Amino acid sequence: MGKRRKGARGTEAKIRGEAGSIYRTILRRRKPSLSLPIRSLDNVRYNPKVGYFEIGRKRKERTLTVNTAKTFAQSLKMMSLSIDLLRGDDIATKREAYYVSKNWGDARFDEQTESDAVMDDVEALFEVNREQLGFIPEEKGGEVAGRLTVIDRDPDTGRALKIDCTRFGSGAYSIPISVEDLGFRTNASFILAIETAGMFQRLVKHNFWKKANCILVSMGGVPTRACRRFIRRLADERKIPVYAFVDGDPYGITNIYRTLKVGSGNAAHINKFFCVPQARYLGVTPQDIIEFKLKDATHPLKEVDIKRARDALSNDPFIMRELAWQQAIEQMIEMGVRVEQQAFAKHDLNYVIDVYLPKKLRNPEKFLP
Amino acid sequence: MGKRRKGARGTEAKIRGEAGSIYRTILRRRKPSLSLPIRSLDNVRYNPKVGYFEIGRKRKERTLTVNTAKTFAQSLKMMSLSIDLLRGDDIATKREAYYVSKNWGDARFDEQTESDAVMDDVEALFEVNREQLGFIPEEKGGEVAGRLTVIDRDPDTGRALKIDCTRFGSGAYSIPISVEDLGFRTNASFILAIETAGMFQRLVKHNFWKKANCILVSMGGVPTRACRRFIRRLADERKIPVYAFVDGDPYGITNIYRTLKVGSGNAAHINKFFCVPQARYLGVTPQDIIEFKLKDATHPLKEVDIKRARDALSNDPFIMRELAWQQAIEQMIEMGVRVEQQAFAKHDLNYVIDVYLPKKLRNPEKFLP
Amino acid sequence: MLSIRRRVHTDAARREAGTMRKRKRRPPRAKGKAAAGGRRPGRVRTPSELGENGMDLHQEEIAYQMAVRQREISVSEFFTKNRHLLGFDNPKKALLTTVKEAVDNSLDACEDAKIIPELKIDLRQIGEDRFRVAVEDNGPGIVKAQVPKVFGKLLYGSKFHTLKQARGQQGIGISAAGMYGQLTTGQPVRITSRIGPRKPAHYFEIRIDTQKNAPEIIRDEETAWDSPHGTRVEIELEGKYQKGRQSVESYLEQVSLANPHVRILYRDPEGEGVVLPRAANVLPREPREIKPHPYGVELGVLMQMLKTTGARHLKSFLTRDFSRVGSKVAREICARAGLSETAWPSRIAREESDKLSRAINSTKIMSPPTDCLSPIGEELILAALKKQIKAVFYEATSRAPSVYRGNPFLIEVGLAWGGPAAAAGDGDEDPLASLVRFANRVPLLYQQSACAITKAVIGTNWRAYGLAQARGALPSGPLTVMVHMASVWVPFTSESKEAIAHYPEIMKEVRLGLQDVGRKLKAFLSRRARIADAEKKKAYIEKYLPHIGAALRDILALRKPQEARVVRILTRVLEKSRKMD
Amino acid sequence: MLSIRRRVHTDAARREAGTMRKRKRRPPRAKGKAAAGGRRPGRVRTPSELGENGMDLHQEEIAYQMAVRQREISVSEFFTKNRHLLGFDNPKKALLTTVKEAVDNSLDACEDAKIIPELKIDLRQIGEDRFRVAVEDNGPGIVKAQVPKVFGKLLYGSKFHTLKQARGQQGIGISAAGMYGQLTTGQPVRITSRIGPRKPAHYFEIRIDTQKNAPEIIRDEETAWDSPHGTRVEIELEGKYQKGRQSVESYLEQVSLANPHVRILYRDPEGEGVVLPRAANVLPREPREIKPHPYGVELGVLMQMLKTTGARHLKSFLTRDFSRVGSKVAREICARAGLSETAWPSRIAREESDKLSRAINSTKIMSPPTDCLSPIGEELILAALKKQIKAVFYEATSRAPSVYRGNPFLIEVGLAWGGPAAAAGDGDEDPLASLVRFANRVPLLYQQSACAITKAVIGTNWRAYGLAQARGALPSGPLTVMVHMASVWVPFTSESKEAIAHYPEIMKEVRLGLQDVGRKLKAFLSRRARIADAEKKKAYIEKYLPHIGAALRDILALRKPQEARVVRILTRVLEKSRKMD
Repeated sequence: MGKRRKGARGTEAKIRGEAGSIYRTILRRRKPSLSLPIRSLDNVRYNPKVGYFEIGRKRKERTLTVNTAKTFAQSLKMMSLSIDLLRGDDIATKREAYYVSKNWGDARFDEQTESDAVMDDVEALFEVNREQLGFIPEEKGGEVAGRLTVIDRDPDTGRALKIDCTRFGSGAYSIPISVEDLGFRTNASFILAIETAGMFQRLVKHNFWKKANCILVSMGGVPTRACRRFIRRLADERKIPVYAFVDGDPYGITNIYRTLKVGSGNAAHINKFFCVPQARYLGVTPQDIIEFKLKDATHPLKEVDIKRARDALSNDPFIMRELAWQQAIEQMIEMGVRVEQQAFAKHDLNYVIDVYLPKKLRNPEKFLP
Repeated sequence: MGKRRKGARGTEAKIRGEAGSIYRTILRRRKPSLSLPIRSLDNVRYNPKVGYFEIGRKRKERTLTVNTAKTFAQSLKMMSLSIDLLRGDDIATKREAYYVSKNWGDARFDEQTESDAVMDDVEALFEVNREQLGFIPEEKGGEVAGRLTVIDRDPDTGRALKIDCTRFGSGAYSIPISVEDLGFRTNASFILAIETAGMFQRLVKHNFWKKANCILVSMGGVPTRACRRFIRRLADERKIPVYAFVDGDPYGITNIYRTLKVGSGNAAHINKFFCVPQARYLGVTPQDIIEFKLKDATHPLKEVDIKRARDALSNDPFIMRELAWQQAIEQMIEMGVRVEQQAFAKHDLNYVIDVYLPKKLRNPEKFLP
Repeated sequence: MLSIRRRVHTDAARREAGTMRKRKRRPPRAKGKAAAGGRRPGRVRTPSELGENGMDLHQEEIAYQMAVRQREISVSEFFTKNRHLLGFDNPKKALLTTVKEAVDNSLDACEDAKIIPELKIDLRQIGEDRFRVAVEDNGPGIVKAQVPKVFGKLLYGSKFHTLKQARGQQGIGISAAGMYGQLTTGQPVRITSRIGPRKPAHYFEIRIDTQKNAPEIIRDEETAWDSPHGTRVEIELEGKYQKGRQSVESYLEQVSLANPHVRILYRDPEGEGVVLPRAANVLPREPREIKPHPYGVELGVLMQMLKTTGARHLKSFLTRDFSRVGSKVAREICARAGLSETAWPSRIAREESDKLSRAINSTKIMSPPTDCLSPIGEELILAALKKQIKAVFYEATSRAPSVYRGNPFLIEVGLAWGGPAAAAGDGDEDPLASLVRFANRVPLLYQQSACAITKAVIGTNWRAYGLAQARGALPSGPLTVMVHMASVWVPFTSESKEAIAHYPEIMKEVRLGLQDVGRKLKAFLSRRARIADAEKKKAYIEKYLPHIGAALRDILALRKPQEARVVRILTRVLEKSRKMD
Repeated sequence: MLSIRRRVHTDAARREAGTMRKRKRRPPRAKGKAAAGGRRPGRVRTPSELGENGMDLHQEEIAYQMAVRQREISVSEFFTKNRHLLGFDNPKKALLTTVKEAVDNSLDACEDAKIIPELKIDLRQIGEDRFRVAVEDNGPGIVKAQVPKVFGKLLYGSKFHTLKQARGQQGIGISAAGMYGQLTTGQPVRITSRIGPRKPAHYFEIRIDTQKNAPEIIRDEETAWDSPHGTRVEIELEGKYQKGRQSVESYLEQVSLANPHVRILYRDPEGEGVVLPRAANVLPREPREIKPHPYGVELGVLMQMLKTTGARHLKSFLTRDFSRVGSKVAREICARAGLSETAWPSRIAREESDKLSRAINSTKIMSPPTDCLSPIGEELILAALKKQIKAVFYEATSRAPSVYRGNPFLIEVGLAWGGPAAAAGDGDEDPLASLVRFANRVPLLYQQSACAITKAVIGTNWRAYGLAQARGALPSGPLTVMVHMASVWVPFTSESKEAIAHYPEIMKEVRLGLQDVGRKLKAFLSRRARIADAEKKKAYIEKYLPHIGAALRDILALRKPQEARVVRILTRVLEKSRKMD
């Protein structure tokens, strides 16, 4: 195996520190305990300064008792597994970690949901992301095309590999599960994060990135952790803006875009890694429906859409901070319709390339926050 | 735009032929009609000679009447849209085609399900696949890494682009939605089609393709049309075997593997394009549970698993032809457990690379058909 | 009351028993005390201890002691304790039942006397839970000597022993209402009755002696009354006034629906007056009495008839004592039974009634005569429905009479569809149809779900007639279904007459009636749908054919006149074809 | 039968009416014919045509004609037509009801005579739909002179006028069963009875004359019988034999559950014999008669009592004719009513009964005496439950007596939990609890959903006691709940005695009883859970602590002894802590 992952030693030390403290507590004949931040929505707040959801100060103590003995043992075993991964520069998916536990005898997990929960606990305990512990999610996600060269390394030799994303034709670069060690080279003007694979394919097919000098990223719905982390690292390192192009409906705004920008509520302990605070919302906005005459290509808001929109207005800490968003969402509720990225096909299949995007990109300062 | 797609002229001629026949029927003052193959399971049979599900001979006549006027008009408009796409060398996703119809006045579609059904009808009518008509699915799917160079062309210049899949590091090549025009260069010994992204990532991380001299394809569950077509074209053109590595459960066998190999029942009219008859089943087999001591990393079959298995035994035309599969499925039902690809992690995270795959690959002739 | 009667009667019984055997006073109670004091309670003798061991004398005494306590129970006492059987479960229901019984009586009396009825119903609240109900009719009045028994004796009436359609059947209703009033308020029933303008009106106050089930006349005097003839009955009772579906007003509206010849004046407890006018100025056909029909006469009843008949021969017994048995049928019955036509009925009662019964049931006999029934009639049902319900489609059917257990009966069904609810649009959330049930023109307000009519309505496949219907429910939509059962004997599931028992024959007739009107409703709805279809067809042609033309033009690069020709020809071809497909 | 009676009585009535006024024979029928022939049916006179216009003479005649037809209806006739009220709705139910009525009678008789009952029930099928039911007891027998009335007259009995707990109440049951048999098979009821070994046994065959509601003796003779005393009744009837939940056998099992002192020998129609042994060799406490309790005595009843009392003063009336009214309470009532203690009862009946009634209901009066009730008792309920149901937990409670409408009553609840169903595991698909209902020791088999007991069981929050329960349903799990209501008067919802009416007082007592056993069940289940917890704790410690040691060793690279020390210390620390957390 190649050279050790960056920061692996630091994580290892944290784990050893925690274990040592538990060991000393036991020797003092007291019950050891783990202090975990509470990962629920009421322990989350939106920090506009950093631009993402942060976890609050509430913590729960998991003290070792008869009832918690199993979970406590499992947490320690999970920490031990992480150390093994870090030392061996290996990775394990969540599912694999679950299977590794099958060798733990009575402390084995019966369901993956249990091992996932313990993994989340360990992640929160050390305030690192799962990938830093050597664990990777099951899901991949995100394709890239355009003015970008990704720099990876050969796992055997450790030699740098330059991956030129302008040279994939109709195909694309598939973002790996763990992106921590990737490097980037680009002179693109912006990153366009696109909701649907279909729209991505249209823009790729027509080499839109060439005309617009940009990087196209297909999110395929709510972006995965890897995809968010990829955009974040790219945008941070190369200092380029990120524009989101998603459906103009409550799901597109409050799930896809909001997760991209500020992270998700129930993973607040790791949002600082997995969000893109510099993202801005290109479209489709309710106002676009009027300006681009899309009225007859809209769909009425369903019960669930309206509920989602109202929830966001009254509960989402991000939306509640941003007046512009409140106005846009209220406008949508008032119009009673939602609009999709593909709706421009109504005018002409390439209207989106020929008219919509160029017109919008002339005034990025008007994008919603 | 570059040069026209292969076969575009042929498809265009087919459409014009059909429209001309309708036109002449009308001039004879008779009701025109479309003759469509019936796309349902009871009009499907497994043809062991070609190795995939074929559509039967049952057809329905869609004669123009007052009641069918709307659908009839929509079918013709869809054919007209296809001609436009072919002439303009453009593509449209199913969703985009739906939105294009918003310009058709009263003949517009109210739901995408309606436009999808009409699209399926047109596809079946001309016995071509949707991609040949210029329509592409919404979903992407399938990543590739390993000993393969894909040859695509620059959409603007038409110049060939060589994409070397050995050089993606931890990332991968993402298969485009339409693969009809790709070319391949490889001297790999086989293609390994993998069910989960997690397993794919492990094999990529450890450069398994280098040791085994193969091409790795991640299917991410039931393979999409593009993924199946990609594997098929690659295997056909380069004459290399395809091995499937999926979970050893009724879903992995009767849904993922069976769809890869012989296609799906309700899309029988296009299976000849979208299946990989040369695929063989590497594992995980019920017998592997015994041979690789996975018993304590299995899960009991659920009600729905058993039902799926029994259904396959008594209804699936493919399984009903293959004695070996019947025995394997019956063994699974008898053992009462299912096993996943990740189960090998129980022994060691890299047991699958170090032990399982090398051992299995020594005897490909023993793979299940 | 109870303890007194008990005491009195125990004394009487003791005297009676004394003639049989002497013994101590109240031995059971004394014994009970001893048992409670000393030994384990009740542990007296096990069976094994009994027998030939000298306790025999005592043994016999027990039977005698027990005999003393046996006595007759009057039917009024029985129903006082079981008032819920008569519809006096609670104050709400009691008020409505009282009105209902008085109204039934008045209508029966008027129709018997061939007078077109006019009723005045007056409800006054005279205390927190106390009401005075007054019902007055223009009927024939009641002969002075009969008044006390009619109102002061349970199981006294004219309808029970006749096979003839009537509202009242068993002579319980109005007396029971009076008894309930007396029980809850202590007040007697007050009756004013006059049998003709030349006779004086009589005023009575009557109580019921529940021990004897006999009237007790408190007051009996002539009085001035401005009606030339009729009866007014006033009952004071503990009650509760209720509005809505089971209110007195809604009850009277339903009475008016099933009795289009009745005019009703109603004053509610708040003093509001309501007039329900007539929809018809004719009396219903007078129902006639009939003899029992041989089918359904049970073996025990047949034996009783054979024993007490005046006929001397079997054949004449059959022809004279049954309806629909003529000479030919009687001969056939005798032959099938293997009995002589001249056999003595009383001998057959003893020895061969079983054979006779089987022969009767295997012989084909005409249905009973129908003039014992008085249907409302399709015409009047339609008139009444139109008067009371706003709808766009009305239909009614009056079925031919049928028989259950030897009792002739007849089913009528009315239906109204549409109206405000229908106009509101084809909402998926249509309310359930409303069902109005009648038995011998009397509305049934309670226990809808227990009723044979309801079961038949639910069991009918209304979807076949173009309506929505959930499994096990009434159909839904802007629909009112009215079902009337007329019979010489309506089989209620309880004496409070709220639901009809589930006889298969009745269910079948209701179902056939519903199917009858259902088919007509379907025809109506289909006609509506056809008209809508024709309009839709025209619209379809206008809407979609141009697109076919345009598509062909695009694909085949046609010229404008060619495209226009395609559309023109197609329009003509499709308009010619009659149907949608 | 009906036409004959009608004819006979019409003749008699005519004679009677003749003394009032002469007139034509059968005028109504003649008129009916004319109407059918000529004019529109029934269109005789509208109200406006009537009045002072010379038709008055005719008018009066109508009332007389109608009077002629009025006559008394016998209670047997009434119930013949309304047999469903008595539980003879259909052949299946009729068979069970017949057994039930005979068993009730036998048990009441034995207990009255302080004999521990032994019953033989014999069912024989003698035709396709025909059965012969024989029920024999070792009771005191019936005095010869009483036999015909007991079995051949409805509303004849010893229990109706007493306030005392008994199975039978109204003297209808066994006679009705005989009447049903006679009606469907023509066969008389056959009775054999002997009152002591020194007396001969008597054999009777009795029919009921339904017109008169009186017995008709067909046969009456001495006979040889090997029982020293007892009664055997045999009824032949149309019936249908059924297995399962509502079978005769299941009924008898439930009888045995609520009557642990009874031994039952049963022979089913297939000739199989079943013996249900005793669980106790003692008779239940003998219930005593009581006077009515002042609460719930309605105004009308109070007036009747005041009128017929033997007492000369109000105060003595109160103390003598009611239970639980002593001098002090009587004085308080008089004071509240503002009436003199020496007022004459009969005067008060006329003028001030209303005041008195209000005073009674606002005075605090002790609950009625309880020795009129005979509970099964907690001990015997437990014994019976253990005898019949395999379970792991049994509990029973016998509530203190309470009152509804002046009638004392008492609720007993038994509960059995566990057994085979529980052993099968904590399946989510536990069946519903089975509920066994009793009224005065008589099982209630039908109309479970209509019964107050069921409503109370459903309304109890069983989740609070550790059981699963869906909304509006019985709890689920391996549970049997038995509820017994003992009362001097059980308020059934119908005369067939299948469900208890929803009196709030009764519901409340049932609920309290259920809560009582429920709490004990909860304690039991909690104890079980605690024991399971302690075991779990020990297992947890053994299972999981070694893994903590191993993980710490791996992370911190501890040596074996260090690891062992960690586990040792942790084991001690956790074992010390009493609870799971």
